[in-house]
Amino acid sequence: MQRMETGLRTETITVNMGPQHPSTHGVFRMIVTLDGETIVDLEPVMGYLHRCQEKIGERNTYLQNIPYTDRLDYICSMSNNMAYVMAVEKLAQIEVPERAEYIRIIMVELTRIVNHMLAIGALLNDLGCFFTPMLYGLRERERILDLFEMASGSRMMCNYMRFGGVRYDLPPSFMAELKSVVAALPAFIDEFERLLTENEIVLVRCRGVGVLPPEKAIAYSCTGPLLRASGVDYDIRKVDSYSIYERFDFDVPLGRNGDVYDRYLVRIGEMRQSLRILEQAIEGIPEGEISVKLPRVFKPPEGDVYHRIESPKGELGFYLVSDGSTNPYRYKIRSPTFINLTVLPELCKGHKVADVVAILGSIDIVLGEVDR
Amino acid sequence: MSKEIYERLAKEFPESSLDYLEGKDPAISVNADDLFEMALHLKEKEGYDYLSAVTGVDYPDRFEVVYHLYSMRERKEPLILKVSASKEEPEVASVTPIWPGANFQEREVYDLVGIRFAGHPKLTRILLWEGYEGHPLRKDFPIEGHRAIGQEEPS
Amino acid sequence: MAFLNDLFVNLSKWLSSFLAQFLPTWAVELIMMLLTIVSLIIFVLVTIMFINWLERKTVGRFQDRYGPNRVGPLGILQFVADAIKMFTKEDITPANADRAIFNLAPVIVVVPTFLVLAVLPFGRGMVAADLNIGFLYIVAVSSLTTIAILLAGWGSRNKYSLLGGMRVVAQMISYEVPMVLSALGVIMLTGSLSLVSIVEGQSRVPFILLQPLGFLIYFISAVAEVNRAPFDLPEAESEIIAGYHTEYSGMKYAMFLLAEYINAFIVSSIAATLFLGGWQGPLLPPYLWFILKAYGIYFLLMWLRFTLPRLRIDQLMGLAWKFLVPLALVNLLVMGLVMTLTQGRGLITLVLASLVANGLIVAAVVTIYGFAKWRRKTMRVAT
Amino acid sequence: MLGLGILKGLSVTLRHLVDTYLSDLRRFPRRYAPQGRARRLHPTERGIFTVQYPEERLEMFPRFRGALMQLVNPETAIPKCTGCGICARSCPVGVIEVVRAEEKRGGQYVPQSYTWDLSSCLFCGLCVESCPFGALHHTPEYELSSYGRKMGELIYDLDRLLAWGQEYAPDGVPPVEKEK
Repeated sequence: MQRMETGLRTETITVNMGPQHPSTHGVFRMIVTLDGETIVDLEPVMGYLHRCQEKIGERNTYLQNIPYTDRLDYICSMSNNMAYVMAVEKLAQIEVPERAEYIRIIMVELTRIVNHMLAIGALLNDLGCFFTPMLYGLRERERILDLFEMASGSRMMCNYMRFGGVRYDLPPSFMAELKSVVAALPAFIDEFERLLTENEIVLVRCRGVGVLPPEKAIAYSCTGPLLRASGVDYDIRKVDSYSIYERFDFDVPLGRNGDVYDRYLVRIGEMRQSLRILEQAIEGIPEGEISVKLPRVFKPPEGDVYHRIESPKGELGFYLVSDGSTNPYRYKIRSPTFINLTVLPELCKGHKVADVVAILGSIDIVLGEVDR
Repeated sequence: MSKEIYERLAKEFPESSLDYLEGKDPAISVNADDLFEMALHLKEKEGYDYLSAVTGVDYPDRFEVVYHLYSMRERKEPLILKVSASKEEPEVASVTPIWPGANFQEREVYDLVGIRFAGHPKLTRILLWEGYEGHPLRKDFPIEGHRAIGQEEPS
Repeated sequence: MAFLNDLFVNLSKWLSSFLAQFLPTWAVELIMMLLTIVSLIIFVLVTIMFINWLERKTVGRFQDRYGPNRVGPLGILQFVADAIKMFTKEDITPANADRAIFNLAPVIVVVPTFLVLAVLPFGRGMVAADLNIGFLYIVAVSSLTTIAILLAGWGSRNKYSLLGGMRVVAQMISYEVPMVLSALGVIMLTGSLSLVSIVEGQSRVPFILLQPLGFLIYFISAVAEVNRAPFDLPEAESEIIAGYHTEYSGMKYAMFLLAEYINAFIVSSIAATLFLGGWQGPLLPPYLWFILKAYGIYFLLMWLRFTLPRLRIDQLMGLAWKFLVPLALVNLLVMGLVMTLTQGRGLITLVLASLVANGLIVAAVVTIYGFAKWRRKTMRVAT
Repeated sequence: MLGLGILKGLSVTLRHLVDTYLSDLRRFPRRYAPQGRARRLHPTERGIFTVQYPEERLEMFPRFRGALMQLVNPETAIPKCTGCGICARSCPVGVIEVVRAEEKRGGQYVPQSYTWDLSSCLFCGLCVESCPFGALHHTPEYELSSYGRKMGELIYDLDRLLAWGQEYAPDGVPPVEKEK
């Protein structure tokens, strides 16, 4: 406005942020129109990592899809496993033994901690912290990944869950290791908070940036920490109380303003709540069977089901259509971050270039899941 | 639960041919012409404020778009809408004006299944590049693709 | 001990008297000057190698890892490996770049850094040129860097570079103001712009005790002046790739890197000179004291860099103009008052009075800040 | 407010810096301890966390899904594999190729050839899971990179897999089953 009064002719410039850019968390592109440093318009472009997993899923048998779900959101393979496996169990009406349910919940909640550590670390990297919070997060993540490796044989691509249970029982030393990790994690989260929560630069960079009002968050189908930071109390673990979540006592951290800082706080809060669930799960885990016996050639009955879980990034759902054969007729992945990205242009308009990366970091995308 | 909504909807829209589909997840089959009105009604009157997923399925005789609706504020039971589209000219009304969150999902369905959404603000390919031939999630699309990348290399 | 203390001074005296035996005076002067320049350049090159290694080792330690440890013992030869890599890299000039400007910028950017070294007193009598306007000279010369970086940003014909270049101009010009204002306090205390007299003026007490606020303002603006985190916006990796040197590779990139590290070291040296008493110190030889103090400040720079995220451009400007400049002015005013009031009452009175005055300023800032916060809260409730 | 949060943050990073030196001192004079990993990964351990790879190697868990191996029946010295091809069919990407030999050996079918193409293997372990004879297992082998993609480089044949079987499970019992 002021510029027009001075009579200077100004032009907007269009910048391609990505696909090769340090803070797009992979190959993601934003076509940004800038007026000076202010964002006038932003258009996300994706698909650089597209593998058409849904088509591959139709080619594979039901069991063969499990390792592919690992590679959706490659940070949280356990929760992807769980969503898919539960969808198939719903389709074929398989009962899961209690011990397996507990094992699954332990793994999924550990995954949530892993994911939030990385999300916060990456967010701080985008804000310009020279990798320090990121590496602190990675260090704790490593301890959890060791637990995954101990149980499933792989750190990231766990491929651990099976229809009607899990692949292996927990190894003998697992519970002891888990207990010591869970006991040590609160101190780490406290340290993380000391490093970041009150840091003035973090505050000025995050507060009031990328504000997402609750009505808009719902309208844009946002889920996960992004939604809850806007103050909408919607956690599928509570709403659907799938698996055995109704047995655990935990809170849903909510934000007030829906800005980047609240998303950070919600993630920190969720890590603490996950630890609470883990403690209860460690207490309550029973002995017993870890899976049900299924026929070698697994053919679920005809029909279609949709099952969703609260993955660390939001609502992860699988829509399966079965025609009674060994392969799914349709295998659809409702990935949380792909849909959360819908709101990105709305969040970014009017902010500065530096805020775009912060907002993108706070949405916490993984391109494996966005592009599938 | 879905049954009740089905009955209320049938009362509200007497002309349209609604159908109640039993199944593991009960669904309501909606006529493609009435989709927009009905979606608006569901959002405004029934409180289904959250559109979780939009899926396109290629059945042998028809295309089907499946909408998974939830209510975040009132926490109602989920509602599933199914809309059929013809094999030749699949087109369904876009619900992006009602739920903006459908934007990318409808683009994805258009991209991968090839169902057009009338009234979508920007219906272009989203995951594949502009100029790509065909829609991969159609059953007649060969698994190895129309044209393999790097085929000239000796395998 | 005395021998060690004046090692380099004696060396140069001995050399010049040796040369004077068979050369005319002007030739001796010329040779001595050339020798000084050469030794400064060698010092710079050794420093950058060491600093580069030190920085990478320190960041490793900050992040619970070892840092480079593959090349040579403790990874000390890492810089050599990096240098070989950089020298052998392809030198790319973008097709649409403004060639002249693009090639000129890396040359210009290192010039001011070398020029500044001329007036730095490394030890007693160890200064290449004791200008009586030393500090003014530093301020004048180091602002040349702005031009060089703007040239780089403009000449690359890259949008990220351009953004980086624009940020540099805004940032460096803004932060020069509080930097000079904070140093003015020191100059008031000594009554001289010459760095040598400033150091000598601190023979009894380093100025940081008289001007803790001045030091703080100087330190913050110096960090911003050399574009280091948390003020590294011109090359903010996560936002604009590498800012003004996005398009540079090989040797030219190495020049920018060199300028950046040396600038950071020079800024720490100036801080050590102005506020920490330069080469003054007990027991150790003066030049060692100087190096120690400079590295001490440099450690602070690294510590900040590896802990803090960076500010946004508008917040950065706000910090300079809305906070640092007024604070520096107030500091200057209060220092003047204190100096006038305590004139002739001895050093201890001066130190105590300055500390009290600084404390009062901080208290005032806290009060105003708290009041503004309270006000904002009540206003929000009212609306 | 006013920089206190920044100071708090600075104290955290400084503590990490100091801790790394303290942990070094405690391990003095050894920098790279082969068994250092167990201590380092201990949740309360502070200080240097990274594993210095060529000097220190991680000991793999028994379940680690590394390269495949074929086991031999220790009594008859015949491969346990019967060349049935279930592993090949269970593989989502089809990296296993099995050809069953015409003639039986020692009363059982044996594979004539068995190739495993590492280059597109997911290491998902579905082949191992599906093997009805317990012939196929994972080794803790993870250094599998090579300069080529030919046979013996990224494609392994039966002999190689059997050799690994001899190395990691000479008694015919894979590491996973020895876990307890």
